[in-house]
Amino acid sequence: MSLIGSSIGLLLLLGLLALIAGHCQRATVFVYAASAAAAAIIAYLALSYLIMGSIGNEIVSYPIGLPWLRVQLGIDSLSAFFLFVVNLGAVAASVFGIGYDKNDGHGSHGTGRFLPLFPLFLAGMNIVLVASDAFTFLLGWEFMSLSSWLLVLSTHREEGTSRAANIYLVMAGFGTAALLLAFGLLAAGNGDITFAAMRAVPLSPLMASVVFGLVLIGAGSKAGLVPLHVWLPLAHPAAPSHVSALMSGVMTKVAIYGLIRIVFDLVGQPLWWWGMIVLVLGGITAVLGVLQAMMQRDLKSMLAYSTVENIGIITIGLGLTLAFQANGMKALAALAMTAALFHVLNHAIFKSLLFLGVGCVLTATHQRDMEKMGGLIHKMPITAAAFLVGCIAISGLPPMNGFVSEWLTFQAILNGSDLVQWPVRVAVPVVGALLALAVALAAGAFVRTYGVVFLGRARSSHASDAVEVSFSMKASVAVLALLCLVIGVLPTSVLSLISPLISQFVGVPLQVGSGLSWLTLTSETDGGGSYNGVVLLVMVLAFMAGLIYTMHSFGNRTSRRSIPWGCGFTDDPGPVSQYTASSFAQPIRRVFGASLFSARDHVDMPKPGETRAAVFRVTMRDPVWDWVFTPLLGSIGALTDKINILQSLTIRHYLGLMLATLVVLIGVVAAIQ
Amino acid sequence: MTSGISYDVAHLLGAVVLLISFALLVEQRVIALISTFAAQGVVLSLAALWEGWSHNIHHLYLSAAIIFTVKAMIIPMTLNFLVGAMKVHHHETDPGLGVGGALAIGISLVVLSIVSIFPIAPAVTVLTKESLALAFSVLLHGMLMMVTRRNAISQLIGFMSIENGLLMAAIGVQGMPLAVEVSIAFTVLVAAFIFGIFIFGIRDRVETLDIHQLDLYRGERH
Amino acid sequence: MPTLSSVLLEILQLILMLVLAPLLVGWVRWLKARLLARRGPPILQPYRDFFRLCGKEVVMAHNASWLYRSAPYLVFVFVWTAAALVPTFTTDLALSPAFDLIAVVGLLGTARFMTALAGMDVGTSFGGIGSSREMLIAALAEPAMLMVIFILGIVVHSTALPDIANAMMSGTLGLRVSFAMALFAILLVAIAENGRIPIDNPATHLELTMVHEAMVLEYSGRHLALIEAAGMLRLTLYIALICSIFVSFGMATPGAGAGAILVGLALVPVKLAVGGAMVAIFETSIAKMRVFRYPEFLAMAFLMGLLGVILLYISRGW
Amino acid sequence: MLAVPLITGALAALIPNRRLGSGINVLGSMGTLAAAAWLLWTPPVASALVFVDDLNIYLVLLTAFIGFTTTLYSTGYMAHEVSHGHLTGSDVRMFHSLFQLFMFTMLLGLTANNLGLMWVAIEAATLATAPLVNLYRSEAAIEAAVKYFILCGVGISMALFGIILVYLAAQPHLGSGMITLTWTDLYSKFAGLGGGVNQRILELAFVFLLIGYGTKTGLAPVHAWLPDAHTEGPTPVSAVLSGLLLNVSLYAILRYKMLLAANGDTLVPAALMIALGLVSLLVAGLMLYRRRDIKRFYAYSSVEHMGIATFAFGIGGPIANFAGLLHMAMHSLTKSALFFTVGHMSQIKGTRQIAAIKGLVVSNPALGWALVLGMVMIAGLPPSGIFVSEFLIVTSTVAHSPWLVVPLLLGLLIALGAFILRLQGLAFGAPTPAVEGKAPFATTALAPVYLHLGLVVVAGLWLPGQITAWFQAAAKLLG
Repeated sequence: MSLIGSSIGLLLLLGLLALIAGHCQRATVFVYAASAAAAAIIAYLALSYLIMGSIGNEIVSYPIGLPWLRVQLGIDSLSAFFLFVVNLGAVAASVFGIGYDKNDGHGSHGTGRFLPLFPLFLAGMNIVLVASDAFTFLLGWEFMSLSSWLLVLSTHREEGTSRAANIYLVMAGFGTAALLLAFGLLAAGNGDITFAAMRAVPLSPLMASVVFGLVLIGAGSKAGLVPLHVWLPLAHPAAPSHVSALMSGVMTKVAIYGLIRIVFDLVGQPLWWWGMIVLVLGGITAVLGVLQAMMQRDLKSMLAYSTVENIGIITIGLGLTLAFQANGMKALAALAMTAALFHVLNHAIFKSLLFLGVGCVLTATHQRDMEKMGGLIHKMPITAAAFLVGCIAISGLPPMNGFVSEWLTFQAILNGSDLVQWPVRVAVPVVGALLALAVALAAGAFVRTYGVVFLGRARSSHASDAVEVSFSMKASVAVLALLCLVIGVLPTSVLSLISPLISQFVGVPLQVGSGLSWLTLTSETDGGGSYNGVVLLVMVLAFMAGLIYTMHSFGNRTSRRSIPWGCGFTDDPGPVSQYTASSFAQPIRRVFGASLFSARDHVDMPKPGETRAAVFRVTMRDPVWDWVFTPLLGSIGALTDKINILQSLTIRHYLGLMLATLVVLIGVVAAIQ
Repeated sequence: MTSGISYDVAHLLGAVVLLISFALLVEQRVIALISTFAAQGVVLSLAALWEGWSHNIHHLYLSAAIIFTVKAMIIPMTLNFLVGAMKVHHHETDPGLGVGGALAIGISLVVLSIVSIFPIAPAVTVLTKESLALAFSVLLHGMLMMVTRRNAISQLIGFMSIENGLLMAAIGVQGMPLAVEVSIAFTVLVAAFIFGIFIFGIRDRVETLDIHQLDLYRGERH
Repeated sequence: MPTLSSVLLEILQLILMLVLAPLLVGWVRWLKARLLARRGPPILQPYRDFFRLCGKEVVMAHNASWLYRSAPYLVFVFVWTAAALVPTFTTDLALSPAFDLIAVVGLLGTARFMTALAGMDVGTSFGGIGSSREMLIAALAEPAMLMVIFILGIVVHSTALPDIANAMMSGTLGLRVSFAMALFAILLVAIAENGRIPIDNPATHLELTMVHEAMVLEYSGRHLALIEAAGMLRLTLYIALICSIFVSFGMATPGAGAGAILVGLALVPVKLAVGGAMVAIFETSIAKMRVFRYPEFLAMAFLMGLLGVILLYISRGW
Repeated sequence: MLAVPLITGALAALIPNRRLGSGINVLGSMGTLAAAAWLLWTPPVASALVFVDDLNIYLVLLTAFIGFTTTLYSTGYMAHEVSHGHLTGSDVRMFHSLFQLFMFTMLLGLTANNLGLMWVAIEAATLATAPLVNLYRSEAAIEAAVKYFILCGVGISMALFGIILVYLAAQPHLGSGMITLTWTDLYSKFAGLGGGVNQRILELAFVFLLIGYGTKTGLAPVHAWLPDAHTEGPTPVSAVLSGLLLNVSLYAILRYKMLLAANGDTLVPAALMIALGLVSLLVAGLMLYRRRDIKRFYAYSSVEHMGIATFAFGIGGPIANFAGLLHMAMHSLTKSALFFTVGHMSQIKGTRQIAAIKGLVVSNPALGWALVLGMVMIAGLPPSGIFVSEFLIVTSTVAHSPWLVVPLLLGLLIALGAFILRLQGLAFGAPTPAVEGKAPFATTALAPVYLHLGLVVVAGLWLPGQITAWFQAAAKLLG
């Protein structure tokens, strides 16, 4: 544990170093490399904790923090699991950062000044995970928000970044405020803000529910739960890509950690309707997130919305866990929580992979607009292959890892009919349907993304002039892609990492099937559902080999190239005739977007004879903005205008105000007396 | 019976100070305001004198002297000088609230001060309570005057009327140390001094004594 | 560990599916033609087409990438693997314990994903249209499919296909309204997933009505052969799946003798033929839908499924 | 300690040479700081007039320290203003002498044992700074100075009335004379009597004292002088007004709160302080959004933070009081640093309009990042001492009365929003053209900034034992 503490300290020191020597190219490389090393050490230690159950002293104390409460860092299986997830992403992002071209399509210079914040951001996230009191937790939490906010601002010269960063930090502050209040209520019994003391305080159901609501707001806003997700699709894309990868892949997981830590660990026995709320929110989040993702033109926004979707999936798992646990169904709670945590790990891996892949694309093309890309599979084969793996994984398709966690989530949902309370029982199939819809739409969204960006023909010179990126960038995406496959094929290996944690929080470990064949993932001991990645991989590889051999031995092996069918055009109609991202999304937009997002297509077609170009435009409105945030901001604005009158009164008015205050206060005091 | 007489006289003087403060509230002509203020100073110094004599507190004589010199003589003279120097017209008025409004609000302030002061202190003598209530009323009237008047000189008089209220309270409470009066006198002197500077400053820049004109320069009005 | 007999039966299943699939499609085509008062192609025509295509040269767009070339193989393999998991004549298949119904849906999903990507690889407008519509249909069908699985999950408490088939065969479950709803839902899903009328017309090559055909428009030679074979396998798979759940009688259970297996084997073509006939009759009696009526079609499937779930809840007491 | 600024002030008034004057100014402040530090090693001696205890010792040190850094800063600032013809040599002379006079009144106000003396010192502070606010003699500056003088003058009269009431309450027990206005005697007597003093008079007195000193503290709705005075005065003056004057008047309120607490249980001071604190926080938070002038923006932020500190003291208890004291110190350091950056910034860019300044981190990195750091600190984000104090305030408020947390957090969030909005506008984006590329006195301008902010960061992570001890003892005294 002290080694983890030292590694975090090293990250902080690196921040200082980078602050001093941020301009120097060598220093940049060194800082990223050292960050990767520090993160790797922490990840290794966390892993060994999960495997061995101990890494020496579990708690270390430092002479900083509040005078009467020195900072204590501690580790348990929950921390360890999330430490592993977070630092896995951190290593990948750091390695990627070594080679990441400064000119990454953001057109910004002076990113070197923002470099110090990278290790600080990593440190902030790690502090949250090992904090064992509310102060340290919130310190790390805010530090994480703050440093990532500045990292977002590293692209401050771009249009929209400023607004994104502003909304981000204010929402983060809002979330922190909710968490602060929650911790305050948890500690209210004796004012002791250590987690150990909070665990010991029994809460009334009402108080526990208030704390639960606050945590849902606090952690949910950080994770990107609808309707508190609005900052996420703005802020995540605005940062440099490896930071986006961290924010989307990893920082949202820290928020999930906060949710689990407080609701499952500190609050105590949940009530069934908490599960219901979380479940329904998760379902809505998943579907809204993926629908928005489907309609984005900006690559990174698309990925950010997809993060919202995946957070929804994780939340569904957590909601089911709460519901099962409230009913004392421990085995099912274990299943649902395993699903959620498995997806935490998976999403961290494939979302990092995808964002880093987009970083490669940005480096190569300097573009974020999908409509300007195409055909990159020819220019950047390794990135394209890794990105394809990521797309399959995030679409929840076998044999990649995304399928495994979604499979587990579905298994948990299918068992939801055993719940006692009828509102949850009805909610479960509906949420299940939402999840199914979300997963299928995600596949559509990633077909669209991959198809438009990597396949087809280049839609602009940016894309046609692209070249493959540097080694460290390729290496990090390739390793992550490999991880996606390995976890998808050997899911049971990950279960052993999760099971100590499940035992700690649910009381029983996940019962991996024993009577069934080797490495099969099962939902229950006595059968239920099953999935075996190894068998699948072996079969697919064997069949592929056989098939290719057969086809090539007995069929015609020749092939030639030609121009494709142009619908009657004899000349090549060119890349503009390709389906675009917008046209791909059009059916979904018509079916779902018209009602949910007021999506409208506007076509301005010139009359025959006119020489101007036709204009096609899509307008969309986010209902969350329309119903929640715009009115809120509007009312604050109106209030501000009203109160602003106070600024420019005359001296006599101010004196009158003083007189009135005096009179009122005297009246109040008289009333009190 | 001395206590009875002493009470009556103190009572009377206090009431007169309050009455004059009413007069200050309703008086509209600037020149007349200065004279009224001087009268208040005179009555106040008399009150201090009486208090000192009846309770045999010697430093109150000194207080009375200071009050008389400063409030009844130096300041009114200075103000008259200012008025002359700045060629303020003798009929220049500063209507404030108007008689009805000033009286209505003034009386309600008196009620407020009595309501707030009287119940608090069963232990304190009636006279102390009463003089405190009167002093508080004078103080509130001073504030009211500052709120309603626009002319720099009437504002200044309102300000000093507040100081008078304070003096009255200090006199009314037994044994308030001399330091207080001296400090008040000191403050008032400096106040007048600074005000004078500002008034000239304002006049140099703004060509008026109307405080209202200054409001044009208050920050960020739009 | 799987027994030897189950391994052998599994191999038999793989071959059976491969052999029966073109036959089923040929039967459906022939029957449809007959219903339209045409003579129609011979039933064995799909086999001939397959071998003919295998012998042809492949013509690819200049722009086609490795993904385009490998997609047909991958699609075929994934569909075939999925087909190997659906019990047809026996529930004692070696691979069945390794994959449940959700995994089967997942495997088909991967195949669809690759097809859709391949459609976008050549860089024409048709591929895009096809991919886009295909993914829309899949997204709409998925919730309905989940409802079916949910109903089965409640009743059988398992998503493993042999478990479901065994439970259905045991007769202890009785007849339930919910099953009818589930059957209806899965039929609509199957129609949508296989690109049959009224969602898609497998026989059309008219640009604006194509879905699946648009994606694979550029394929030729052995690639096209594999893609078409995969399509046939998928249709067979779905009919077999429906049969294994709802008309599961006659299947051999683990430990059953050779006689039971033979009975099961004999019943498979009969079941498929009846299913195919129903497809043909249905398709000739209905017109293709506009794209934007798909949601209504599949929403109906979903609502049926949900209604089934709720009825099931009611019948079991809240 | 008290003599040093007085002598320096006199010297500065006499010496015509500007350079020498500023040198003397710096030296004098350094001397004051040294004398204040010396206090640490000498045991506090209480006399009838002055005394030192755990509560004021840290404020004395803080005052002397910020006074010193401000004089350091003002050397460059004033040189710049003179060289650009904004000010004349005699203005600077007046500045130096009045500045030292102001320091004297501040230190006197902090250490005064006699309530009357404390009052006089605080009143004198107004008198010393009003001409400083008017140093530029623009119409707006005159308006600001007049407003400052009138509002604070009236306010302070209220305080005097309060003092008279306190005397009235104490007089039956301590008798007449100076002793009845000596704080230490009052306190021990009140504590000794244990509720014997008429609490209702004291409560009424507290209303007057709160409004009186609250005016100087800048509590809404009697804060009106503050934004204008901070805006129109020269930046060093804004820095000390915000960093010191507000603290000293809040300190005065605390002294009376202690008296009331010593006398027995009463709800009034707590309720009033909580109410005014919240009103200040919310009003100032909302005010921040419509500000166009950067100094006025910070001025409202001072109102907000004074509101928070007042609120904390209203909540009371060892933790909230501790947090309040910490908050005062942290706010002083941060806010004065921010005023330094702003002065520097407006000299470089030639404007104070928020909308006209952009991209400082690009055009002037050292300044821009100082601004970012300072704004982030003042917004209460870690690793800042203000984060610590706000954390403690919120948690202790939850324990005290959870419903009060809602408006508190709301206010903090509103202010945070405004800060981030403005900070991003100022520090980021494409830089706007500067009047001059690089100010010649960047070192003297930015060294104090980084010094202050460094202290705030350190305090956010680690508080020295001595300071903790002071805070805890003072928090205990505050009840």
